[in-house]
Amino acid sequence: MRLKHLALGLAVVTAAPAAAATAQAADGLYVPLFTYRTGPYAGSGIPVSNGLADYLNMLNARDGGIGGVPIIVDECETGYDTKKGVECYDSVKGKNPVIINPFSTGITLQLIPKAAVDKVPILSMAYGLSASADGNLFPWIFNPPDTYWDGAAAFIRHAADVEGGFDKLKGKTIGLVHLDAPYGREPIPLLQALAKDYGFTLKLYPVPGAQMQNQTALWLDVRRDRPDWIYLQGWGAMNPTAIKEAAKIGFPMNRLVGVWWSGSDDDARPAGAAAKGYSSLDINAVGSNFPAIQDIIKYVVDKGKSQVASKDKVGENFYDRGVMMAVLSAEAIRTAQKLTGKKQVTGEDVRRGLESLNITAAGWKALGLEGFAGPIHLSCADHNGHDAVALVQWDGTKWEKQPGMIEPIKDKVLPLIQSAAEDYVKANAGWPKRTEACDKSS
Amino acid sequence: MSSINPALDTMPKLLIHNAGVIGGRPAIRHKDFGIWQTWTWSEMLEEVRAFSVGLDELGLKRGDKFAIIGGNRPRLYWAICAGQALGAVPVPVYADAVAEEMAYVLAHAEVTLAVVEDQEQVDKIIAISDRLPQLGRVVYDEPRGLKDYDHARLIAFEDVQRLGRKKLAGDAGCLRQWEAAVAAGKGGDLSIILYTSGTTGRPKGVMLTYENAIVSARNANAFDNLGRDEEVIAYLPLAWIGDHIFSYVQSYVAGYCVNCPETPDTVVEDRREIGTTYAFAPPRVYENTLTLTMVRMADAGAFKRKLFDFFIAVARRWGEKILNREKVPLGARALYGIGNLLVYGPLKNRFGLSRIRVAYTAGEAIGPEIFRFWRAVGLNLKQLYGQTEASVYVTAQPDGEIDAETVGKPTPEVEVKIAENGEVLFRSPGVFVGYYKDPDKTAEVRTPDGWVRTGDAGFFDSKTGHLKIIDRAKDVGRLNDGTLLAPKYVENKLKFYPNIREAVAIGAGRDFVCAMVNIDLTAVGSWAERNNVVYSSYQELAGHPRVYDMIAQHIDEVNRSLAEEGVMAGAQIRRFLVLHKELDADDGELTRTQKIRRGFITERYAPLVEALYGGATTADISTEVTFEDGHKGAIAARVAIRDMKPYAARAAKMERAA
Amino acid sequence: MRAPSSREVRLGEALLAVENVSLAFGGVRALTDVSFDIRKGEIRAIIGPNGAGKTSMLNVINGFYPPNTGRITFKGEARTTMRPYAAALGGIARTFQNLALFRGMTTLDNIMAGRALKMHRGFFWQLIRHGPALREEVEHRRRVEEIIDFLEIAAIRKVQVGRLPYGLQKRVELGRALAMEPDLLLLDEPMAGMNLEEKEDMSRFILDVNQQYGTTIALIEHDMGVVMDLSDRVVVLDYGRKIADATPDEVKCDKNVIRAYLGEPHGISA
Amino acid sequence: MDILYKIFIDPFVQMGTAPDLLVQTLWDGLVAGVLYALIALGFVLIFKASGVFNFAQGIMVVFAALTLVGLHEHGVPAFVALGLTVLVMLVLAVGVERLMLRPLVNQSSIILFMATFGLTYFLIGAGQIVFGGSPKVMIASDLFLPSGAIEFKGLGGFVSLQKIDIAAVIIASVMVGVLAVFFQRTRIGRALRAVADSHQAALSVGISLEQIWVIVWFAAGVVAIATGILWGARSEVSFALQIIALKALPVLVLGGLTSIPGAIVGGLIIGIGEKLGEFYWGPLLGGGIENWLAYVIALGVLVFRPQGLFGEKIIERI
Amino acid sequence: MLYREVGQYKTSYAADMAIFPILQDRIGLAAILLIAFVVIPLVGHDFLLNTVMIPFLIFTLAAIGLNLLTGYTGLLSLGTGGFMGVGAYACLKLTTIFPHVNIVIWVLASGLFSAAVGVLFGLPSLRIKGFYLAVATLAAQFFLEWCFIRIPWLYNYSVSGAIEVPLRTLMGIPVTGPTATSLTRYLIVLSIVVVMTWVASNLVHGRIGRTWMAVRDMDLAAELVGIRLLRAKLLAFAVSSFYCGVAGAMMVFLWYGGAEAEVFAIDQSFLVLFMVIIGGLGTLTGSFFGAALIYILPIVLREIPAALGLPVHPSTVEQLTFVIVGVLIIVFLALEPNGLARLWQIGKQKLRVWPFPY
Repeated sequence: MRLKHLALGLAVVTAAPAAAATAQAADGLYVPLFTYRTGPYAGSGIPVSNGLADYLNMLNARDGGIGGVPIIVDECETGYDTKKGVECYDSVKGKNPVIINPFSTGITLQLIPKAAVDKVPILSMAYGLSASADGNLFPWIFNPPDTYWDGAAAFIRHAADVEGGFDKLKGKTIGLVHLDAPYGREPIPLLQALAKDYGFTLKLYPVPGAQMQNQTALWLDVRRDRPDWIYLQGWGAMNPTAIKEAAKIGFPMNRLVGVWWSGSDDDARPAGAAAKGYSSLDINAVGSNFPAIQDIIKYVVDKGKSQVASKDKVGENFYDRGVMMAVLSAEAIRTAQKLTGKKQVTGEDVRRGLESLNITAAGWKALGLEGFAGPIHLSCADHNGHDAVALVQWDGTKWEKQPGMIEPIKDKVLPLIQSAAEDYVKANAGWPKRTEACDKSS
Repeated sequence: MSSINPALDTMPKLLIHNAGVIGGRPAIRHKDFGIWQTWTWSEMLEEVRAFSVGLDELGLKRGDKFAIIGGNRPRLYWAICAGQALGAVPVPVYADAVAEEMAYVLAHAEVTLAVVEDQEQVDKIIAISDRLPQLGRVVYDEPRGLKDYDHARLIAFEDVQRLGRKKLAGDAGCLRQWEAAVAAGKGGDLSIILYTSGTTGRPKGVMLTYENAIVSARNANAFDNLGRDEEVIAYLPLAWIGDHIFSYVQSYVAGYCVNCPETPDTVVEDRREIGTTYAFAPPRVYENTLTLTMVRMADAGAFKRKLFDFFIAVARRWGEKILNREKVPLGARALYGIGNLLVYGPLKNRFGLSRIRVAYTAGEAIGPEIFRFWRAVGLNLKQLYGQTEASVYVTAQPDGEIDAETVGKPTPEVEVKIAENGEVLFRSPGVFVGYYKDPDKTAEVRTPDGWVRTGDAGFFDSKTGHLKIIDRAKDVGRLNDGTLLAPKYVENKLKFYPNIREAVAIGAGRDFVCAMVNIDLTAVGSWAERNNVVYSSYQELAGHPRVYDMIAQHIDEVNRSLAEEGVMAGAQIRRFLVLHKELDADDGELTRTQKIRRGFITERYAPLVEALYGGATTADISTEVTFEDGHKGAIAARVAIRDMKPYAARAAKMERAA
Repeated sequence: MRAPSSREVRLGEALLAVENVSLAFGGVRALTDVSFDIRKGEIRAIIGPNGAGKTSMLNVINGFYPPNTGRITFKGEARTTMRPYAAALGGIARTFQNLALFRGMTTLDNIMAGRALKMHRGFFWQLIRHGPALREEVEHRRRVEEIIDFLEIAAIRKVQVGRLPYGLQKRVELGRALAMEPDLLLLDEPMAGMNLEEKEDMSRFILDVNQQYGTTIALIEHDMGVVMDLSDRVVVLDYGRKIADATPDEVKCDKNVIRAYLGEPHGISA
Repeated sequence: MDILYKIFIDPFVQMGTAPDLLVQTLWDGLVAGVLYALIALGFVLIFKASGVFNFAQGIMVVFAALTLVGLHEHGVPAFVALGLTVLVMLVLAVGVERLMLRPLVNQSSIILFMATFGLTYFLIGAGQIVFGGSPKVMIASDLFLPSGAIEFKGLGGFVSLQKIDIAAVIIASVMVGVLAVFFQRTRIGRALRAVADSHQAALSVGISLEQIWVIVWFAAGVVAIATGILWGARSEVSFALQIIALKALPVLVLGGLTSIPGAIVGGLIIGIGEKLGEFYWGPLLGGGIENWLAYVIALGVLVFRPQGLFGEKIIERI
Repeated sequence: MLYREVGQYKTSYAADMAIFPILQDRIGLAAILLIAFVVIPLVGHDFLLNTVMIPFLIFTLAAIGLNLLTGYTGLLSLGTGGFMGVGAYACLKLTTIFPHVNIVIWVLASGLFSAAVGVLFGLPSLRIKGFYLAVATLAAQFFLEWCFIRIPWLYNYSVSGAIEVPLRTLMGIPVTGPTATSLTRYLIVLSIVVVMTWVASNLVHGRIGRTWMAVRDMDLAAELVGIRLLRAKLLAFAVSSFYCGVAGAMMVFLWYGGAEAEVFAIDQSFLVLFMVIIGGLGTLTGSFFGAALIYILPIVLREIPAALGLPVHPSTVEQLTFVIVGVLIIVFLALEPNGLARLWQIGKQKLRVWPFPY
């Protein structure tokens, strides 16, 4: 009896991925998307997931895919749970994915060692392991356009700009309110280094996952310490709570700056007018006023093929973030097709495509996304770009882009990345040496 | 006649022989303290010898009689052999015998020593000890609760063995002496006295010689190819000839292993654990097991029941043919194979019958339905006909010649003939020496030329050449109009219904036949539960109108079948009643082997019999009963009587031999 | 049907002495200045109307409650407090009025658990359950089987005790106590809720235990007939005070005792 | 010595030198405590009457809040939505009684505990299917809940009392009061208390066990609505809110599983204790200790009173 | 039906007390082991091995660990996740400090550390019982979780704050790290789980198991027969935590290949508790069933729409999975509160008494 059940279960488990595998054996670019619309972090996950999937579906509907080859969009729900992410990875890896968007730092960390073995390029756009920006040591991992360290550095530059120069930072107190998880603690080493260099005091305010919506005591600490600036590296429900609490203790909102993942519309909206002045770093433009996004509405949303709750959610900051992820994925594939001359590219091809990825301002315009983001240019050595970031500010109802772009402090960030990458490799004895050739174009 | 090797003509000699030849093989097992404690033949020899020498020390002498009282325990079997080694004669007594009965047997046999199981038996002996002047020491197996008893007379089994061992260890000549005592035993010596509880009168002590027992056992072993690999379970009373031959003599002759159950209640589980290969049981056991099967299946789910019914039908159609190695279509064979996997195999497994090579039923007629059922599911069930006076075997069914209604052919070295009055007579090497201290009775039963009257009426079936028993010879009577009546024949037909436990048919010297019926509490109780019949006691259930309806239906069917048999057509049952109490051996209504004592019953229930023939529709009765603890009481009841319609006799002519 | 030689009273020296023990729960006095002794080899009954403090007395003896005053001498060693574990170690076993069996375990395991104190094979042998650990198990299993045989519970050896009828559970509990091979066996109403036949069986077991193993027994029982039949000496408690201490026959005629029982629905019926 | 100073002296120095912060901490602790107590109250009601340790209380909070906001989003006026939410909780209570408690009647407490996990899973899945996973903004102003803060200057700084917090304290106190009156003074309440002692007793009051279960689950549902509104207004309405319910566990055991006053006192002790601990001692350990501090406080109390502060003493009868 | 018990008799207590006294059970066990060790490696692809079998086995081990504590000793613990974490971090530290020692040894040794931590947090169990104890163990859970995040030494100061599993080989074959094949890892996990299950069954069938069950069923009576409650309870905590620790170490080293502290969060504790209860308290087979149902069932459910080609969005599938699992839990509890193992036992009993219903 037991055997029978076991066999039945096995049959389903073994047959299911196999069936799916045969289904996509036909021509197509298999692009699995690890998205999440459930779980405690669904609030941040939903818009990004929607943008990501909708853009690729739009390409299929409008262009018949990329270079004429349809994209097989396969969403796998992770619930922001590492366990399920790994499960997703195992279930898709047999189907020759050309690129994987893990959409979770935790899952990315799991996949980093596996990517090289399974020959699947990982695109962790503006999240994941900062050190993986080093293409020599992490040939399969890409995290453009900025690492968290770039973000933190950009924030410091912004603070310095407002204060009137880096020398004015001396003696100031800068706080980091962060989720007490690897993601949240990511900027700490850089901020510590900068604190030493610029002479400001760094105060850390960790928010444990279970306390996301219960931050009162922490903000009392903030009130006692009276930091001059606060950098917010939060996620999900932590963000709106933090912004509300900041408002409660009367913290000046324009001194509160969030990383780009703390800039969801849903983060600021609950605080409403009280959040006015809160700003967030950004790597993409906000709004739906782009031809490509209008195409999404036309080809996908209006056709009812999207998961968005309503049309006005299209163009929200995080929706556009998802679109940007999709653009980078799609363009990497397109570049790979150009490089190899093949239509049906493989993961290895797309890895080369990513290393040769070059989206200029004109390139963005050609994509129907003029001014959507800064130019993206990756190389064998640099899988990130460390590009300038934008700043958006909440005006009480929506995000307003601030003029100008902020350059991260590259001379501080790059050496740190270098040494972190080396540490990683040292800690992981037997880390494979890069054997992948470098394309000329990159 | 038979020749017997003088070196192996007694059981003690066989024991010594076996210990030498197959000393390492298991001889006896006993489930005790949770596991199967095993003794090999050489270990058993040591135990028996120690006890035997101990008995010698206690003064047991050649020719002395000693009692064995208790259940199926290795030590009691050993005691039999130990005494026989000294030339003493064991007298096994039914363990459930009440003190009164026991007093008679022990006094009659003039036992000088008793080996008993436990405190219960010791208490009985103490209670009757004033009537047993010859009785000396009482050896007990189970010391439990006996600590404060007067040990001047009592002695523990292991203490006797200790005595023996001490003696054997201390005195080198003792062993030789003991062996000499064994060697002194002769095949013609008296080996045992078995008291049979006849249907009437006092028990009679049947004297058997070693030769009687050994030749019977040897022939029986040869008849069914029994060897040293058999496993049997000893669960029938020690004092019954069947158990004596089967669990003792045949084991010694063949060298097979005897297994003693943990308690009488766990026989089925114990049998399942052991996986007996050779079984011997009265029809009642097969009948109860089948009833249990049907009752349990009635509670099973619809699918299981359907499955069961289907495959049992298959088995009924093909099973016996397959068992008899007849030609069977391949499809049927395959279907039977599936059935064996799904139903017959598990069924036999549940009752521990999977490994049975040969199973016998004897003692009484078995219902053809029951008999065929077990054969159909692949159990090689056979019938035999035997008597204590014959050292069991008179006739038996050889493999492949099985018939539900006959008891087989004479076994090797047995001659059978039918007397003028229909009585069956036999002559064989197993024929007993005589009744102890009762030459008159002996002469009555055994003719000078060695024929023994069985007291049973029967005839040889002309088709098969098998013997068919119809009733006790003296019970075969006639109605007033001269119609032949074999009450047992009628009773057996009734008893084949699972709902009927016992039946008493009367009518000799009367105008017509009436029946008194005992319902089977298990079967009818289960039926009652399924049919929402509420009852609080046996008596209430027995008197329930719906139970009467059911029994009436059974009787109607019996009547129809009797009508078809021509000769018996006149014996159809006209009136019946359902007895308010179970017939019980403690009340003397049944024999210890659970046979009904018809005469006693008709006397005891005279008011009911009167009512049956007087035309009344109810009758009052008050009967005295004996409770388990021995005290007596009375049960009074009003019993209903029903009339039955007889069928017209069919012209079918039954062949009647002799 | 017992042998004519009736059980002789074999009174040895005192095994346990209770001296001036008092016990109170938050102002309610359960025992007041109670003294008596239990001699080696005897069956000692503790009787009294409901609420007389009988169970409290047993609880004091085996360490569940420390007495407020007074002391208890067991095997010549005086003490005022003791953990139940220490009592077990000292050789006191116990059964309970409302059963305290390990309901999820089989009869066998329950009785085996009674041998906890006698089994010593270490943790690492237990991990592999071979060699010494298994030998130890087997050895104790043999002892336990003797008890199972003694109490005639072979047929329920492998049945979970929670599924057994009450009478059998009581027997298993006795078995567990016997497995400890105690010097002193405390029985709290061993026959409560039993029918006549079960009571007779249990009485027989108690006598046999006392006789065969020489175990000293202290028992609380409501059924006076049983008490009179079984016990050598009787202590009578009433409202936590000792009102009599004598042989069964003497107690039966004691005025104080009769008075104490008058209010009770069940008088003395011996 | 430095570390000892930091542990034993410095925090108290701080309290003295910045009394405004102390008062603010105490106030915030009080508010948190009251809200914890409210969740704990939901647990206690159910535990007391049906012996069920209701792990689903947390998700019920989310579910209630989501229903309220979700209905409002579909254009239902705020107070009508509130009424409908109450109705939904009643339906939920009846459903739980019919479909979960009845089949599980007489099961051991751990089984019932597990069943409430099943309920939690069910509500998580069903809630997301119906309302989607996106966080929502609590319709505080539509329910006439105040926003903004009252600030008191003085004490060397200022103390800021959020109006929503004041409202929370008032509403929670009123609810606790109403529930207390309900259970002390009404027939149903007496029956409920009787149930805690013996089910037979409850029947003699003339209320069936099933009815009582529905009542307590419904009451817990109403408590969940209040908690959902108040906590939702403090941050947002999302599934992450159920994590808050874990906070009620130490409150619960600290107060004693069956005691309504226990839940209140426990809530206050945990609320104030953890805020003080986090604020004054947390930085010594790098912060974020609030999460386990509550449990350690509870554990500390339990070691001395295994039945909690107000729990009935566990008497071991033999 | 499949059982033919005739002729299976025991002549020694050792045989009678064997863990599988029935021949057919031994055959079944051998068949299962054969499938696990031979058939699955032959037919299994990465998804089956890595996503189904390895986690299933690891969760089974954790469930066995918790079952020893909750099912056998009756102490409800919600700290499983934390104890698993201790094992994982201990293993990381051990293999970092002594990189040349065989990793399998460290995986097992790391259990000792969680055992020690388990004993520490088990101390209150002498006084605290039932749900009170469960909540008390939550203190361990949250405190440990906090330690994993807050003590950088534990994760070797790695930048990500996560455990990064280094490459370790066994006889030249990579066992941990990215190059270890799922087959190698599966076989190691399987071997460890099989051996530890055997050990657990030895424990529970012997003196210690009886001691635990006695404490569970009635602790006062247990003390009366001479069982030292604190010692028994602490031993249960130690052994249970040992199992959880090894499971945790395996989870990170042989399954994930890297993990954040979040992996050992309270959810993990609940998940394992689920497995224990749905599987059946106080049975080892139950732990296997529980892990299978709670872990594998959602995977199967998630795969069903895709396998049938139903156009259901993955997030909806996930939500439906929650609903279905939730309902199934309640249904299972109502059907058989004693868990799947009980159903299995009933089924087995049915087969033994076949064709009879009893």
